[in-house]
Amino acid sequence: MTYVDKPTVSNVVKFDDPKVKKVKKITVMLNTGTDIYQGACKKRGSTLKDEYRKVAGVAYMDPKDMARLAVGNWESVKVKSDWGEVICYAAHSRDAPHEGMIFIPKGPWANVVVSPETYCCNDPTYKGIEATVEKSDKEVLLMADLMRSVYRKYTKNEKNVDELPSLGEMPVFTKK
Amino acid sequence: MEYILKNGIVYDPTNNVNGDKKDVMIKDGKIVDNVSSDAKVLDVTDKLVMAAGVDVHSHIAGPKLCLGRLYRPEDSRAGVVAKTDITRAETGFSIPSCSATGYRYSRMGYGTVTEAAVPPLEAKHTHEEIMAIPNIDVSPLALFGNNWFVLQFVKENDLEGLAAFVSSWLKISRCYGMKVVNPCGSEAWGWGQNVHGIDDPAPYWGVTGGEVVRALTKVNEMLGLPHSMHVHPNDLGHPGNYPTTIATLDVVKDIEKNPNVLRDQTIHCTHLQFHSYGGTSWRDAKSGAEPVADYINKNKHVTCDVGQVTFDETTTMTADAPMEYDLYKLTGLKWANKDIELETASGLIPVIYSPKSPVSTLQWAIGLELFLLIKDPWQVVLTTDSPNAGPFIRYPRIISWLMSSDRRTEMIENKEVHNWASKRTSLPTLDRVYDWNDIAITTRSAPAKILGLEKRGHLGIGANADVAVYDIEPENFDATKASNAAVVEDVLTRAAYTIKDGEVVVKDGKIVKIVPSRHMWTNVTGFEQQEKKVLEDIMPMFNRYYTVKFENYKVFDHYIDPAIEFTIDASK
Amino acid sequence: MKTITLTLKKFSSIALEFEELIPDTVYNWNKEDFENYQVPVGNSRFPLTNYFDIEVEGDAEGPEDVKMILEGDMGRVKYIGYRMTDGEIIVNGDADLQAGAEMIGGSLKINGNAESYVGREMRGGNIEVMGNVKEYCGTSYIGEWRGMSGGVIKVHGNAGKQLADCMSGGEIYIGGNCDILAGIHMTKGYIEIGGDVTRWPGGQMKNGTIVIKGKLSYLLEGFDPEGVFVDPEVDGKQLAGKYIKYKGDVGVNGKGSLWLDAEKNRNLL
Amino acid sequence: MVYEEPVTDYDHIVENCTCAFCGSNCDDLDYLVKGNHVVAVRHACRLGASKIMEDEDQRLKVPMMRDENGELQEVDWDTALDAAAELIANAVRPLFYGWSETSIECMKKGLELTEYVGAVIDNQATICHGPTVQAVQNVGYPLMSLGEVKNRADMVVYTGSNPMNAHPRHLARYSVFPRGWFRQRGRFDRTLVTWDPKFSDTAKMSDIWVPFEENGDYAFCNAIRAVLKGKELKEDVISGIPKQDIIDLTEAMKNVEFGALFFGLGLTHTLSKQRNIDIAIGLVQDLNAYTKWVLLPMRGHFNVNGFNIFMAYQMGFPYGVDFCRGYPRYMIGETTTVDLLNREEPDVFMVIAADPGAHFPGGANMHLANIPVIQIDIHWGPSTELADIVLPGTFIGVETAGTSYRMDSVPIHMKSAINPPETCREDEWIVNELYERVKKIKEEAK
Repeated sequence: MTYVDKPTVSNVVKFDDPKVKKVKKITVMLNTGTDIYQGACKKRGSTLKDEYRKVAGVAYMDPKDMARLAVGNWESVKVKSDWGEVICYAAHSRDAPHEGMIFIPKGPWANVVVSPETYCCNDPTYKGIEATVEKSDKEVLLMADLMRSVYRKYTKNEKNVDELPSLGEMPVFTKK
Repeated sequence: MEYILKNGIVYDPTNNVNGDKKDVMIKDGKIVDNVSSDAKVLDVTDKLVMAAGVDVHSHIAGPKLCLGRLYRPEDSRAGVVAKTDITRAETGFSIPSCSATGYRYSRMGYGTVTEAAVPPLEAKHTHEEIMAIPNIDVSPLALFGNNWFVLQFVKENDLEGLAAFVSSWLKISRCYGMKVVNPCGSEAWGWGQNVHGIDDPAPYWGVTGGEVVRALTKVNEMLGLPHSMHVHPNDLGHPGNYPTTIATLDVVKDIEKNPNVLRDQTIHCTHLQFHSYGGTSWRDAKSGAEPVADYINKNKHVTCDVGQVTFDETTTMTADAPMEYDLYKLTGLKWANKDIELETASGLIPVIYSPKSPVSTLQWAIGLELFLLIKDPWQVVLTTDSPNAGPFIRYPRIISWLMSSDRRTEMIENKEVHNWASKRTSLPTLDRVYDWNDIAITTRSAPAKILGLEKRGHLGIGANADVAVYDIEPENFDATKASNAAVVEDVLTRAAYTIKDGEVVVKDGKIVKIVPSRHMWTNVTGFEQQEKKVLEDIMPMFNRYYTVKFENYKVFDHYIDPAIEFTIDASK
Repeated sequence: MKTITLTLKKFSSIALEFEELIPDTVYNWNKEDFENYQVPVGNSRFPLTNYFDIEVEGDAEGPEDVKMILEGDMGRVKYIGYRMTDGEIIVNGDADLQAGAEMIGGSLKINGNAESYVGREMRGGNIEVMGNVKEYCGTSYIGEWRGMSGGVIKVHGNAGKQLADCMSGGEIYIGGNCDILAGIHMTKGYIEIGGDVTRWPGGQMKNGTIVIKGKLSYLLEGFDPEGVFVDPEVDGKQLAGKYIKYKGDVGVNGKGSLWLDAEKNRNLL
Repeated sequence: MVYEEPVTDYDHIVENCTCAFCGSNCDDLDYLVKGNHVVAVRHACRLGASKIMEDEDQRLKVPMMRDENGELQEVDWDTALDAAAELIANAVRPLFYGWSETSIECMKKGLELTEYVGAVIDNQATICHGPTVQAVQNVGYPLMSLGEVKNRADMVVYTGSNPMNAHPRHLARYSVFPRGWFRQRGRFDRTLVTWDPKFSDTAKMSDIWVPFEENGDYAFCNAIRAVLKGKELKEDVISGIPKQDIIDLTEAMKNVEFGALFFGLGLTHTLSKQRNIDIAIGLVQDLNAYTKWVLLPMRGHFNVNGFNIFMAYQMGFPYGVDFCRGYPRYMIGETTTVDLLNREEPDVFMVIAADPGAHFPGGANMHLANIPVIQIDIHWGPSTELADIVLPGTFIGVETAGTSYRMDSVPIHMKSAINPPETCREDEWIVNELYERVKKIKEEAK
């Protein structure tokens, strides 16, 4: 049972606004945290599915920033920080305006770009991270593929993990 | 398992045994007068033998203890002990972890402890902690003094309804008896206020503390609960509060005791030391122990425990939340507070009782005055209101003070304590000392009787085989000597044997066996019709204003395993 | 004089705990004692010789005669100098968490960087760190409102966040820069920061002194200016130059003093 | 979204079940059960309903272990448990993380195992409200049960928290909308305030929105405290808020009858972390000199607070407790999970009822790729992709009964409504089984 294909987002990005200057890359402050779509999908246990990448592998952006990058809803962007880079969907933020700020719901995609530094306070730095966003033509990975690509726990010897066949949207294991 | 404790010097005041050399025999967890030849002999020749200790008032399990542990890691760190093959790790000084609580009471020779404040909404939490405490049986008291239903019944003067409510709420919370804390004051704290004295009504309800205490005491006797009304009066810790204390005790004077109960009193006033202050402010504060002791000496319907200050860094915690905020304003130390919907409030703050401080010393001296001025030891029980005036592990030290007026004089004269002890109290003039028999009364026999526990606090035939043996020879030892005070403290801190229900749990001051603590609760029968009606009446209010469902409110059986049920027939 | 030299030969990613190896306990140990010693690592103990080459020279009557030299990367050796009362420890490399924690006397010198909790709850003695320290240098234990109460910590590099939380005595000198909330909840003692400070020094401080010789980026509202002083004497120390003095944190009725170099912080004049 | 017809095809209803999602622990849920499946849930929010009506496709149903190619293979329980016990028994720095979505009864067994082997035990507080706990330990904790807010509060403040997304029924059931004894008109009797840099879904429905700037929390609270002490503010704008707005807000907060401050990860995760809470607590303590104020952290998982309570009463410390030396040790940044992973210390990692794969920074998770990971959970999730041994547990509050503690520390017995899948085992049983097997290995080695 599944509830949403993807979160409902408004679609008022004005690409032709003459005041908006087009750029290739913007610098933003990245925040992460929970939102209701991510929470519902994660706790239902649908993390392998397409739905999860649509609710957690998404950067909610200010529409002006999207216009500057010429990126529309559900197009791919590359988010990069000191800690790594990840391909996410771009989507119009419900909480806009907040130019210069993006929000990625907590999940494996956000984890790639947040900082593990706790400053001796046990809690890593999930908010207020400097990052850049640029348009990308790569596809957002499904959860299992992302985990394989990032951590390479069982593919240490593979040369090009990203070329392996997708692990798909269902559990992969050998039955007895 | 059978045991025979051979040739001990036995103090058993309930049965008028006063330092006689005799054997104590144990079979199937009970004291018996005869054992078979298979009985294991424990040679305790000339050693001090008493029933296991009974604590009438302590804070050992439940939400505010846990809040204390949660927010005082520096206190937890102060009592860290590594695990052994038998025991689990211990932590905590003033608020020990659950296992440490059980071990430490057990090592002192205690077998029964009253947890003095249970908010029914969080009673499951209290019982969970009791499950985690080993080696002592626990009698929890539920809080009623600021409960909205109680205030409503009192307002409507519906004693019948109130009795049915109490009876069903004891079943729901699985508690042993009733406790009242700063009646109407903790409700006023819901608005950041307090009440002053017993005639100051709670905001909105228009009911006074005096009315609440009177109504609940009547109900207590109507139902014939084993323990009496257990009250923490209004105005705790305020200079000049002793008239409120006396007024609280006097407001129930004419209420007749239920004839079926073991106890003599109708009201037990807890941590009396905190309620016996004269003066008008901390500037001119002085002891109010004399008038209070005088009242108790003249009135047999009253018992008390002291709440003796021990000069430690401890944690105060009480359902008297406004008092804790006052204390926060005085000291500025970290303040915690926990208000419970429709039921009560509570507050916590770390406190340092220093012998250099005039106020701490005054409190210390007032406590000792009460011990020494109240003539009948059956009316006054040793407590520290643990951890409020000091941690319970200090009981042996208090005993050493009670047994030696020389030691007390030494402390005052050597300036170990502030001179308020002599300037503001009568302590230096009191040369009374407790003997071992008095100690047995104030730490075992009296608390057991006050709680209405027939089978505890004594060594008569049929009593629970809860026994403590201490490595001291009363006949060859002078406890009145100041220089022996440290020995008394040391020896009583580590029992030679603690026996719980016929099993040796402590030997030579070390835990040798872990047994689960039992949850003691009172089941009132013969009141079912009234209870059913009351529940129907209050259910709309319950459903609307609580935030949990009634079905999920009660304490289920598996939270009180193992339990001791005290069945009371209220129709008698 | 006894010189004990421990030279790291195998790095363990699971930290070694060194609180038993302080001058107070080892002053009468000979080489064999060290070779027989098992050092706590995780939930086990392993021979010290697995990790160190050991040299012992000379004799000592007490801890005051001991000089311990730890050679190599001590980045996974915790509790160096923990609760030591006397003697000397020199770390020729980085030190891990809790170096000099609860130290009572003696001296600890780290010729490298140190992790968090350097000199936690220190009561006396001297700690000198040639490199940087991370968070919570000279702090209290969590929940404890009485922090470092004596001794001197000197850091030549930078300090991390929340330097000297709840400090209640002693002196701390930071040569480099310092991150947020230095001296938070401080009640007594002296902190001197040679470099720049990011934000909010002295948050909720009740008393004590903080001197900042570099640029402060963000001052809290809880600090009231009390004037500009030239070559002021602060806690018995003569400062050179012009300083702006603040009192705070008023949010907690604090009477602490915060001194900012006037030249570097002209925007506040 | 399409309209769905109400479910009418069910066998029976189980009433007053407790939601196993967030820290609100709503205990008024009715499960509609048909053939040992919950086919519909009444009263739950979207989050609660979605968890209870779980995704069967990804349910972990059988024990699994990685083979030499790194592929998961189904094994029998004995094989999986023995292998896991072997790993734990031989570990030098084992770390047992999670616990916030299981019962207190299971934690009891977990703690016994931890103490026995000398491991570190920690829960999700370490990445969410750990800083709150630290702040509480520094300055105090004036809190209340949620009914106090419902019955008395006339001002409710949410900061760094977006309950409309994370605790959807919080406003409706406890704080803002319900009619309370002294607030009979419900929402109309209360002022709802949100302090948040974002115009969040909660801010959108508030009477007052205070959009202080990102990382401005500490200075903002500091300014309010200074105003309370009668100080004139120097700057015209503090943390992005005009001076006069701060003065007006302070005045309003002083003049309510009962105020409640709820705060979330927006405070714990920004620049000054625990100090944001520290000063917010100080502010609430100050306000009590004028009127009644209380506060409460918005806890995330239904038993995340339960673990902290459980550890506090069992061992005196709330989370991140290290038993490697035989006694409990609690040292922030030293005995806490993410720090240990960053330092690459743990050599065996057991995760139970938690999902570090989804919630830890990649930099910390990277170490999980180097060491054996044992997972006990009910769903296949990101952590399964890093797990070497997978042990399928049961669903507390739906399939297995157990105790939990609400965000305000009210204990709730969560009942079970249906039977767990036959091939799964209760968490408590699994952990106890590991304990027994580890004990056997260790005793034999002696």
